[in-house]
Amino acid sequence: MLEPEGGLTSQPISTNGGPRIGVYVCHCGLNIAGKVDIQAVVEFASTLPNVAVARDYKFMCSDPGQELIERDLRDGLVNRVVVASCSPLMHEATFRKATAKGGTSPFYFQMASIREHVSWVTVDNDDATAKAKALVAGAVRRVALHEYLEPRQASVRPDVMIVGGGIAGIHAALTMADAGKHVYLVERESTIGGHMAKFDKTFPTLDCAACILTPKMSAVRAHPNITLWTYADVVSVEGFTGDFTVRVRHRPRYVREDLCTGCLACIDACVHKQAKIPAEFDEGLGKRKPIYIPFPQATPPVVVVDPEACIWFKTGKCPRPCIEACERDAFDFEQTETFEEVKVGAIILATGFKTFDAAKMPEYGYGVYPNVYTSLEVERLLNAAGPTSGEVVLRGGGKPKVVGIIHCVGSRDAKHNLWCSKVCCMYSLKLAHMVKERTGAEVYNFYIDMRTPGKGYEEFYDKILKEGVHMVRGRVAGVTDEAASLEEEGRLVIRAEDTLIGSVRRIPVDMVILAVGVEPQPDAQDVRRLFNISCGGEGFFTERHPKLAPVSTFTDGVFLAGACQGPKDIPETVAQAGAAAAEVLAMVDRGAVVLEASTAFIDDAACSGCKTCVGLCPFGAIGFDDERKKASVNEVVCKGCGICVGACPSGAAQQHLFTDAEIFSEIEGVLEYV
Amino acid sequence: MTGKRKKWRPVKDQSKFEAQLDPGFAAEVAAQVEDGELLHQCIQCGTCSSVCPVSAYMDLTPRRLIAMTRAGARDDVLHSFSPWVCTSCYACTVECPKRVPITEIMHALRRISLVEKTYPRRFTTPVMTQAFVDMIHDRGRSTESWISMKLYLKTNPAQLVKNASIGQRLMRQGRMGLKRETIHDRAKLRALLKAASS
Amino acid sequence: MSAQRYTYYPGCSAKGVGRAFTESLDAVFEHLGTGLDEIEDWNCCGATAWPSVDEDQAFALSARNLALAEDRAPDAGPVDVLASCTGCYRALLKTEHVLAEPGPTADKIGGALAAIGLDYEGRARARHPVDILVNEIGLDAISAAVVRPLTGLKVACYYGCLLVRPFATFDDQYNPTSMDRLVAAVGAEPIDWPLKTRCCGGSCYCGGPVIGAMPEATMQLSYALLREATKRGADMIATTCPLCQFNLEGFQDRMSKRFGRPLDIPAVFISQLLGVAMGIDEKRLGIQRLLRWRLPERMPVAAEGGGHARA
Amino acid sequence: MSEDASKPFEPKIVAFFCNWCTYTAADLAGISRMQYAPNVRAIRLMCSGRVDPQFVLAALSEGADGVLIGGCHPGDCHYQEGNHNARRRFELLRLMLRDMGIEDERLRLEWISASEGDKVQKVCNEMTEQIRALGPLRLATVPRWSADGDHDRAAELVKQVTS
Repeated sequence: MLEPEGGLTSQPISTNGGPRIGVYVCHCGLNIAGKVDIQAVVEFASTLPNVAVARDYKFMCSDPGQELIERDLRDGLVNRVVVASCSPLMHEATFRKATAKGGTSPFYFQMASIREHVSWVTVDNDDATAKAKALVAGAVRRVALHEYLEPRQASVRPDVMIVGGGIAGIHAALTMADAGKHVYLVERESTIGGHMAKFDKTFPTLDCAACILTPKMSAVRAHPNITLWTYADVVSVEGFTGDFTVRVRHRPRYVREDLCTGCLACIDACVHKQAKIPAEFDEGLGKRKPIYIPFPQATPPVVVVDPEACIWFKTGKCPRPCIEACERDAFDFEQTETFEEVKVGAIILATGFKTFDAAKMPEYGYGVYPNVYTSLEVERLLNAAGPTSGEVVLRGGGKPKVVGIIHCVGSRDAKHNLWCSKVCCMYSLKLAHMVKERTGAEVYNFYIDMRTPGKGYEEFYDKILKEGVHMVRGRVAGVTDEAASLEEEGRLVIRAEDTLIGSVRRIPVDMVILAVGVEPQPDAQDVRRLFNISCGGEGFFTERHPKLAPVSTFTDGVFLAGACQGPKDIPETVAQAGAAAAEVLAMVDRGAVVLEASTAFIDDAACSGCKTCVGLCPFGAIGFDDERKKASVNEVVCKGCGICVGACPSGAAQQHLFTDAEIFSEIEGVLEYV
Repeated sequence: MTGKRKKWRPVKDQSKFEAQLDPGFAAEVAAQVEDGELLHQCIQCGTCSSVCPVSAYMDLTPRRLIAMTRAGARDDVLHSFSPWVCTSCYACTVECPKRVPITEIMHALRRISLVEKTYPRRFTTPVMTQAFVDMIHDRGRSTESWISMKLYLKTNPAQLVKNASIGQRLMRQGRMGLKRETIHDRAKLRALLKAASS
Repeated sequence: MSAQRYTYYPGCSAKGVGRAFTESLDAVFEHLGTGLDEIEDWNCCGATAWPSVDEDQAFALSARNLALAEDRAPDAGPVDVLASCTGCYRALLKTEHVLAEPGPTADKIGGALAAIGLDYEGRARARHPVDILVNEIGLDAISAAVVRPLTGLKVACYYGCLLVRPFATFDDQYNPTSMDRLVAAVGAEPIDWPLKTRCCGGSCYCGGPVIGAMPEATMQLSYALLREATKRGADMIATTCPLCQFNLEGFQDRMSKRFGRPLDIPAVFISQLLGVAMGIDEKRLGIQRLLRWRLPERMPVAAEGGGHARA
Repeated sequence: MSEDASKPFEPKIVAFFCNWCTYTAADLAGISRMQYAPNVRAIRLMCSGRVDPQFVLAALSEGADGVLIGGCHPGDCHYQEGNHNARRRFELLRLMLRDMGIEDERLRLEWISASEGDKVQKVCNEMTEQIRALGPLRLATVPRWSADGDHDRAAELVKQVTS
C-alpha cells in the first residue's frame, strides 16, 4: 500500500540531546547497488553531522529492512531517519509508517531518491556515487531540523460520486451500492450504458451485449442507494479527500424525468412524421425525430427533446401534439439548466474513451467512399436493435460479397496514436465472424501483428481461422476506387503488402471496415483539471502507480475505472471498476483519512499584517483578523502548496516539512560535501 | 494454370548463418541518413511496399530490404536492384507509421553500393546516375539529348533507334537541342563540389 | 495583387524538354502585373541522382543557387525563389532544411560556399509557382484576369510526387487542392480522382525524356494515370513538372498499343491553361511545343477579349 | 567545497522540482532509464510557487553554478496557479541576477509535466552543457546566509523586491 494507514499512534519521545540521525542506504537488489558504491555512501553518511548510525540493506522496503529502522529507534540509537532508496512518491509512506512504529513522529523522516534520480539515470558509477552522497547529505541536513508533527486526520463522508455511466461506472456503482454506500452516478448522455450498449456481441464468448448489460442498467435505476443523474455533468469540485463538494449541472431535456414513463407516444405524435435527424447512438446510420430516445432499453427510459431540431424551439410555432399525447403531463418546455451541490467522500472517474476519427486518414477513404465504415458503425449494423435490424446492408443498398477489415486504424502510428489500442484485434475478429455469419461474405483481415492475449482469446482466433476468414499480414496503404482490372471495376480496392508472401496485393471488396483505435475523450484535459489529476502525454488519466496502484490517482480520494485510464476491453474494465469500488469502500469504511502534513502556518509574532498571503491562497485558506492585523491559516482547508510561504515578505508564513530553514539546509547539504 | 513447369535444379543451403551477417550494417546505413536510426523501429507492416509505385518491380520489397538491413544481410542488400528501382517519390517516407526515412535510406544504399561496386550490371539507372553527375560536374547543367544518347550508347543502342522519332519531334518543337547547356562559372562550381565532397 | 517581381529558378528541364513551362509561367506572371527574373548562372539542382552519389555535394549544388538568389536581393528579408520543376523544388527545400539546422553538414556547405565567395544567410526560400499563384497573387486576381473562361473544360490536376512530398509546405500531403482551385478560378472544372500524387513512373530517375531503365514499369504507371483521368471524363491533365508532363504526353500511342485501349488526352502545364484563359497568345505559352493540344468541341467559343461566354 | 584544479570543471546545478509534475517526470525519466548528466541535484517542493527567491540566491552562494526550477505547465498547476507565482518571481529574479552580472543561462524555469520524462533529460543535459561552456560561477558579491535561516537585511530586501 502506498497510503499510510489511518490512526497512526505514536508516543512522543524526547528529542533532548539533539538530533541523532540514522541513515539507511538501500541496495534495491542491483537496481542501486549495480551503479552506486553503497559502501562509500554509508561511510560518507557516517561522517555527516548528527549521524549516529549509517547502515545498508538489500531491500529497505522489505519487513527486515523496516525492522532495522524500528529497532534503532526503539533502542534509542537514533531519533531521526533518512532512507536513501527509491523515489518518495514510491515508498515515503512505507518508511514514515516504519518510523512511527519505532515510536516517534512519522515526520522525523526524510527520503533521498538515489534510484530514480541517480542509479537509473546516470552513466558513470563514480558520478552516480557522488550524486547519491550529495542527495544523502541534503536529506541528513534537513531532517535534523524536522519538527515534531502529529499525523492529521479527517473524517470521510460515506457518500460516493461516480462520473461516467458506461460499464465501468455501472459496475462500480452497483458494487458500492450493494455494500450500503450511497452513490451519485453522473452521466452526460441521456442514458447510461456507454459504448457497450452499442455493441451487438462481445468477444470472445459472443454473449449478446444487451443481454448482459441491460439488467445491470435496470439494477442501477432500481437501486435505492443509487441516485442516477443523466444528461448531467460535473462543473466544479472543491474540498479534499474525504470531503469533496461537487457541483453538478442538469441539462434540460424538456421532459420531466419523474413523470415520463417511456411510453413513447409523444414520438409518434410529433409533427415530424419522418425521422430525419442522424441518430447519434446509431453513429448516424439511423434516423431519429427531434424528440427521441436513444435506444429501446435506454436508462432512464425518458425521452429527450433536441432544441436544435424541434420546431417549437426554432420557430415558436408548433401545435405541439407531443404535449397532447402525453398522459402524464410530463412536458416542460420552460425547463432550464439547474445546478445541484452534493458532498461526497470519494470520487471515481469512469469517463471512458472515444474512437479514432477515421477521416484523419484520407488514404482509407472514410467519408469519401460510402462503403467504408468504422467498426462502431458496423456494430450498429449488426445490432438487432440497430438501424437495419441487424442486417448488413450497404449504404448504397445490397449485401457485401467481399469485406475487408483494416486493423490498427489510427493506432501504432507516429502520425496519429503511438499506442496499441489493445481491443481492435479481438473486435475485428469478432466482426469478421459476425459479418461472415450474417452475409456469407469472404472476409479479409489486414493486420500488422495479431494480439490475442486473454482468456479464450487465442482460441477465438483459432475458431475464426477455422471458419475460413482470410488473414493478410500487412498494413493497408490505401483504399481506392481506381480500378486496374475488370474485376476491380465499381468496387473498392484494398492495397497492402502481404508481408508473409512478400508481394503487394490488390484485393477488391464491397465493404471496408476500419478498426478504429481507442483515444482519450476530447475533453479529457478539462476533466483532468476539474478533478486535479494528471494525464499522460497521450491524454489518458495517470494512475498513481502502473502496477501497485492502478486505480488510484495522485489526488487522494479520486479513483479511476475503465478506459479513461487507457485502452481496455470489457472484462478488464469491469475488473478495474470493481477494484476502484473496493479501494473506495476501504477508505469510506475506515472512516478517516490521513491528511497532508505540509500545511502552512503563520508565525504570529513575525506577521506584519501585509495580507500578501491572503490574496495568493488559491483555496481561501488564509483568514485575516482585522483587529489584530494578523493572518492565520485554516489548516483543514490548506492544501500545503507553500505559495504563501514563498511570497511572505516577513518570513512569518512557514510550511510544515518545508520551512525555509529546512530547505536552506537541504540546499547546503546537496552542495557542500561532494 | 498458366506458365511453364519449373525446371528442377538443386537448391543450395539457404540458411543465414550468423558469420555471414554483418551486425553493424544497420548502424552503418542509419548513420548516413538524417533520423536513419528510426529504421530500428520498423514494425515490418509493409506500408512502404504497398504505397511504393514500383515495389512490384523490385527483387526485394522496401520492407524486406529494411528487415535484411537490420538483420545485417549486407551482401544481399547491397546487391539488390531495389534501391535502383526506387523513383524517389517519397510516398513510403510520408506514409510510414514509424517515420522511417525510407527514400533517404534507399539513396544511402545506392551510395554504398556505388563505392563497393555492387550495383546491378546491365541496368541503366546506375550508369545513368553516374553519367548525369559527370555531366553536371563538367558543365553545371544537364542537356537532355546528350544524356539520352550517352545512355543508349552505353546500355542499349537498340532503344536509340526505337526512340529516334520522338527525339526528332522534340527537336522540331524546340524542346531538345544538341547544343550543350553550360554555366559560366564552371571552375568555381568544381571548387565548390570539391570542398563539399564527402 | 503583388507588384513585386519574383526570383526564378527554372532548372534544366524547364528550359529544355519542358521549356514551355518557363515560357508560360513567364507570360502569366507578367500578365498578372508581376514577373519572373531568372537567377543568373544557376546550376543544376542535382535531381535525385546526385544524392545517390554524394549527398553533401547535392546540398552544395542547391546552396549555390540559393546563395545566388540572395545576391540578387542584397537587402535584408526573405527572398522567394520560385522553382517550377518539382524535382528542383524538392532539392532546394531539402537543402534549405539541412542548412537551417546547425551542425557539421551546414558548416561544411557554408565553408564550401565561402571558398567560392558565396554566402547563404538563410533568407532565400524555395517556393513553388502554384503556391505563389494561390496564396500570394490570389485566386481573385487570377479570376479577374480571365477573358476566356474555360467553361466546360474538365481537368485532371496531377500534382505528382514531389510537390507535396516529402515536404508539404503549402498544401495537404494526401489530398492537395491548390491546382484544382486554380483551374476552377479560370472557369474549368477540376475532376476528383484518387491518383493526384501517384508517381508517373518514368522520368523521376532518369533526368531525361526517355523511357529508361524499366520501360514496362514506366508504361504501367503512366498508363494508370491516363486511363483513370480519361475514365473520369477529364479532357486534359494539368501538371507542374516538366518530366511528368513529357512522360504523360509522349508515349500515349505506344501505351494504346501495349494495353489495347485508345488514349488521346493532352497533358499540359497548368500555367498554359491559365494563360489560355487569360487570352495570352498561344505562342508565348508554348502551346505549339505540345505533342497534343485540343480544347473539347463542346466548349463555348469566347469572343477574343470579350470574355462573355455562351452557356 | 574543494576544487581540484586538475579536474575539468563539472557544473553543479540545484533544481527545485514541484512534487506533482516535474518531480514525477524525473521519476518517469528514471523508470524509463533515460540517462542524463549527473550534475543536477533535485530538491522536492510541493509546488514551484514555493520557490522563494532566497533559495536561488542561497544555492548560488553555496556553490551552485546554476539553478533550475521545474513546475507544471500553465493551467496545470496542482494548486491552480502556483506556477504563475513562480514565473512572476522568476522574471524579477532574473533581472536582479542580470544586474549582478550572472548570465541568464544560470537560472532556468521549465514547465515539465508528469509525462515528460524526456524533457527532464533534455533540459538537464542542455543546462549542464550551457553552464559547462560558461564556466564556474565566481561570485564574491552574493551575500551568504547561515543555514539556520536567520534572515539578514539583504534577504529581506530581496524578498520585498521579488514577491
